Amino acid sequence: MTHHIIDFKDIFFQYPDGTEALKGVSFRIIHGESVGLVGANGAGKSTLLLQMNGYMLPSSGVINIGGVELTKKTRQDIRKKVGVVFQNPDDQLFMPTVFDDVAFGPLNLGMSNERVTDRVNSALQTIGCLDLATKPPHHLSAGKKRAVSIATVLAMEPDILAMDEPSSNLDPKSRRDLIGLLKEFKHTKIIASHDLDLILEVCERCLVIKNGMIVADGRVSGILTNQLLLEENHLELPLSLQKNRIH
Amino acid sequence: MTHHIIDFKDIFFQYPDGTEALKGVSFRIIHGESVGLVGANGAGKSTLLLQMNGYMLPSSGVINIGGVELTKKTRQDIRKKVGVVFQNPDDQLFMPTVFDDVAFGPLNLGMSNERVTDRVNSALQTIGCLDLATKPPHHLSAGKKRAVSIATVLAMEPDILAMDEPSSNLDPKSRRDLIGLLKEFKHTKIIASHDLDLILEVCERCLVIKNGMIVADGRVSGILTNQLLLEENHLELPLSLQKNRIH
Amino acid sequence: MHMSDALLSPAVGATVWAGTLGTIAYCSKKIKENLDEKMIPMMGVIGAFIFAAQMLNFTIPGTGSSGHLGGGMILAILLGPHAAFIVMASVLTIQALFFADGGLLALGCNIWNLGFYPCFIGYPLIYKPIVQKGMSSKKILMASLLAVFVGLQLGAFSVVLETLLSGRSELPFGTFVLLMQPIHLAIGVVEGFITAGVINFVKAARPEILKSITDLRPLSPDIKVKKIVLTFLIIAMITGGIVSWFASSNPDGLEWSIERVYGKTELPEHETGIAMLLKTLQERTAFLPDYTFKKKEDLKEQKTSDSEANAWPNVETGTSVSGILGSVMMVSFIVLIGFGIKIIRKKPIPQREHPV
Amino acid sequence: MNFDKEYFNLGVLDTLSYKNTLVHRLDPRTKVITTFAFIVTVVSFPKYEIAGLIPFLLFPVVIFALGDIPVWFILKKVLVVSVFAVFIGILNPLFDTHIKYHFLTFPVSGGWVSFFSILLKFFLTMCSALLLISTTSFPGICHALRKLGVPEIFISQLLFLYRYIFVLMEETLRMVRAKDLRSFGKKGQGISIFINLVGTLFVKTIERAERIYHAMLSRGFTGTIHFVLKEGFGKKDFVFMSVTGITLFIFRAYDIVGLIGRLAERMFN
Ligand SMILES: Nc1ncnc2c1ncn2[C@@H]1O[C@H](COP(=O)(O)OP(=O)(O)OP(=O)(O)O)[C@@H](O)[C@H]1O
Ligand SMILES: Nc1ncnc2c1ncn2[C@@H]1O[C@H](COP(=O)(O)OP(=O)(O)OP(=O)(O)O)[C@@H](O)[C@H]1O
Ligand SMILES: [Mg+2]
Ligand SMILES: [Mg+2]
Repeated sequence: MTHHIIDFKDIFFQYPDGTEALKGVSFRIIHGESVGLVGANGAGKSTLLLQMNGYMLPSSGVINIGGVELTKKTRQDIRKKVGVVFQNPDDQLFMPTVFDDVAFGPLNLGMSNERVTDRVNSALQTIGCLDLATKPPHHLSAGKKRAVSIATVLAMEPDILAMDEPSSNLDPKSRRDLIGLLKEFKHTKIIASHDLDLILEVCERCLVIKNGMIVADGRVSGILTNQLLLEENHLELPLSLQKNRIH
Repeated sequence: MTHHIIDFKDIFFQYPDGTEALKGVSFRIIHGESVGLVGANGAGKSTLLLQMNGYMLPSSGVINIGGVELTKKTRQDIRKKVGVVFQNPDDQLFMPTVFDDVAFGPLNLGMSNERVTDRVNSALQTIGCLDLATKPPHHLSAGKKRAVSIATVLAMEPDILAMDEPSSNLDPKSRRDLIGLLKEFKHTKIIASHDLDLILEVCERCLVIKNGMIVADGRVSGILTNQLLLEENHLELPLSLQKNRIH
Repeated sequence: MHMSDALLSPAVGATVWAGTLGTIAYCSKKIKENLDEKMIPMMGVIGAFIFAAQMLNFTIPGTGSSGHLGGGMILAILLGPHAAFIVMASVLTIQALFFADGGLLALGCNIWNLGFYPCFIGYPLIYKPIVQKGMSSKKILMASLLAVFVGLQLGAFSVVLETLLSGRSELPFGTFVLLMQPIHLAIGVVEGFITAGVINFVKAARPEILKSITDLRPLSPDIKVKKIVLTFLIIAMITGGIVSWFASSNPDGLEWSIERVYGKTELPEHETGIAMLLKTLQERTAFLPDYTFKKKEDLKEQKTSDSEANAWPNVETGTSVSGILGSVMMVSFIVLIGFGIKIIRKKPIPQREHPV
Repeated sequence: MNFDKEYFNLGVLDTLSYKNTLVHRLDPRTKVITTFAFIVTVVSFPKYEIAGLIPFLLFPVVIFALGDIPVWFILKKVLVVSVFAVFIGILNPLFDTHIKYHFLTFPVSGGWVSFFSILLKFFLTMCSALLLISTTSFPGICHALRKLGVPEIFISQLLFLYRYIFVLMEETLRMVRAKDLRSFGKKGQGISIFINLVGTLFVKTIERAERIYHAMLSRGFTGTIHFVLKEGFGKKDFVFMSVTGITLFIFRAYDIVGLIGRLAERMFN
């Protein structure tokens, strides 16, 4: 199966104001892999994730998702395969109720009302939020908002899941629940985060990005223990690997 | 010196919509102490910090800051003593340049232009951002924004520093820098955060808040290792105290 | 200045609603024809921005009173007239519902007064021509001030017309105009400054943002001045025509025609259906055998005495006493009903026990 | 502070609208239509009408009770809200001084009568608007309007607005708070600070809109927003509408207060 493969070849990207955010990024993620994406503030993580569903097309280079080259023509189809969860759930939950929000994607896929309802219910069930269906998003707590924003993506049944800083603003328990959820999702996934401990638990492989370039790519256990590499990238050892410092 | 003492006596607070966010909070923080404030999402941390400078006055109970009871009359003075840094630096930086932003508070204190300039420069120096003075805040990285928002408060030379989730959205290095900065600030400080490792490093004492009540108060080393207490409060052991789990 | 339900007659309220709905439908069609899909979230969030910004107050220098952003002109400048009108309509709808700013019948007037003039007069006829050649800060300021001024004056004048045509207020036309227009002059100056200030702020801080939104804007260039003026005139004439027709055929406007529908004034001849039923019921139960629909006479009395002011003292005190007595009883009765329902509701519904 | 209050009130009304009572369960269309019918009937009374308006108080009272709506909260809102009607109405006694009634022995001028009529209408119409929103969720009202034929684009704007008002107001609240804390009681600081705040807010808003657009695209958005619409119009709606309609008619057509008054007089004599 070539279905869930992500292939970036020498991708450059420039924002309209001239900022060069990606400067020749290449990597290949195969079916079922879970990949962490780490790097300093402003390194280009979010920009990279946004390339993945063709919202912004690269200035040069070729992106291939599941065997299809990403172009203006194909991006509608590719968006059905790639589910992206943004950093801030408030940006992602734009419909007036949880149900409408989760149903938004499936409806756009042109499904019948019953099938949509089924999908929504099962997505909400997965994240344990079925009872929230009629609530408006602003009545949810931060942790629940995050969970629902994941459900909106799950309901599309994507082959590939891309998440931007999923653990920010969660209390430790909600974060732990999130980690459980991510571990259960068996498809290809790529997660950008400053929470290296989360990456350590959820991912097998890790990409390090710096100034719009991939500067390291390998197994998580190797990369997140490489002190020198980490320091160069404004990172540090995952806290759970640091020596205990109780005063 | 009774200067930098914070004393909460049986504080209740109700939001206008009827939510009881604080239900009898009492504690006393003495001069120079650094105190962590932890608890689940929605436990009441932010509400408690906002009491501290009289932005919202308690429904009942007495707050005493540096020997002065907090009332409508005294709160303007108390605000000069207590500097509060909010969770999101973007909410705090509203002026067009970094300099203007840091100067905003001192100018309102009615200082002369030269004194204001001195204050601003020294505050920016402390956080290592003197070169950013003429930049607009939206051109700063997340870490720098956080640092500048701390400078806006430092420029007022507060006796007491209160911070709400200071490490959110920072890359590990910026977070580390922040920890250094906080450790250097020798006055009384109180920090609300989900980042228990930060609390562990910066604070000596820790308050646990749950449903608007303080349910534990003691040395950080005792509280943040009490598994049962932590679990009850949607918390967990600081990551640096957890067992390493490399796959 | 929000128009209010209580000052409106149904005729005026409905006429203006018709104009407003028509404009909404027209704008929706225009937007749909030229839609850049990005416009949908952009409009929504900018609407929320106007809402949030409206809640911020500032002190007007030298007066101590506070002002705030109205928003119509800023929306028109940013989004173009059609999208701006829709956004303004949605902002005002939310205000009417959540803040009861004016009420639902008056909402039609409010959308018209605060949305139509800035979007379709102030912006295309004044702001745009001035800024067209070069956007210096000064030009933006001048254009904003003028455009906002004209929009608000027209809006205020509409409030006057709507109120007077409804016939609920006794204010003479001249006094009312002298009251409203100067107030809105002051408001206009403040709002003009803010509008220009915000546009200039964004222009300085993030020019690319301003550019990207205006690029998105559907069909900003092809609003034809002549067409607008013409449409406006036609609408004004129709509105004026309908309203004055109502007003002239009966001083009380639509209530006259509603009375016809409800059959009050000509009740004895036109009783049908429920009314008939009730009447028979009344007679049967001899509830008040000699009860005649007194109201009818009262009404006529009012009419005649409106012209002869001195004919008033002939109103018997009896009527007003029974009126007051009736009112008091009615109110107590209603309150009792309220409490009754409350008590019944509070009773726990007995749970049906399941057979084991 | 003022801003806080407004925001909280908004939140309270919104929370109320998600209750689960008989009134809340009615189809939103039913409530939108009856509310409009109520308002039009109320304002259709002529200038000098007071007694005829009194029976209409029954509607808000019943809804308050059935919908379990906090009376004081709504009343307070009605009182502080939009003073325009009151402001214009209070001028009536100045201009209309014909003696219209004798209250016991005091003469009452037409201006006062029409002013009180305005006040009553004001109260009734404001109550009904607030009761509509506190017994019907806003998305519900929007779907009702959609089904009643209001253009799609307008509806989608209302829904977006509803969603993001809460987000942006909270953001604004935090900015204002930050500003206040460094202002030391210097209120407002006038226009230039205000413009900075509003400008900053605007820039953030646009950036947010961009992100929302990304989110929409990544879920297959192509220009139209679809909904799973549930049919909710049932027997209870039919009953509610008929009862309301008939009652409105009776109250409009018959002088209920006069009837009761005379009946009472007769009983006392
Ligand atoms: N809309 C934009 N216009 C111009 N430049 C931008 C824009 N968004 C991001 N950039 C720039 O592109 C670079 C990469 O930004 P990006 O948001 O991808 O970083 P990031 O790795 O996600 O950072 P963070 O950890 O803070 O989220 C940065 O230099 C940033 O300033
Ligand atoms: N503006 C408000 N109006 C009404 N209730 C509020 C408001 N702000 C907070 N609350 C409620 O008060 C309680 C305490 O909220 P608070 O923001 O203090 O929690 P917190 O501990 O800071 O949570 P978090 O970790 O998510 O920041 C919660 O139940 C919350 O829902
Ligand atoms: Mg990012
Ligand atoms: Mg908080």
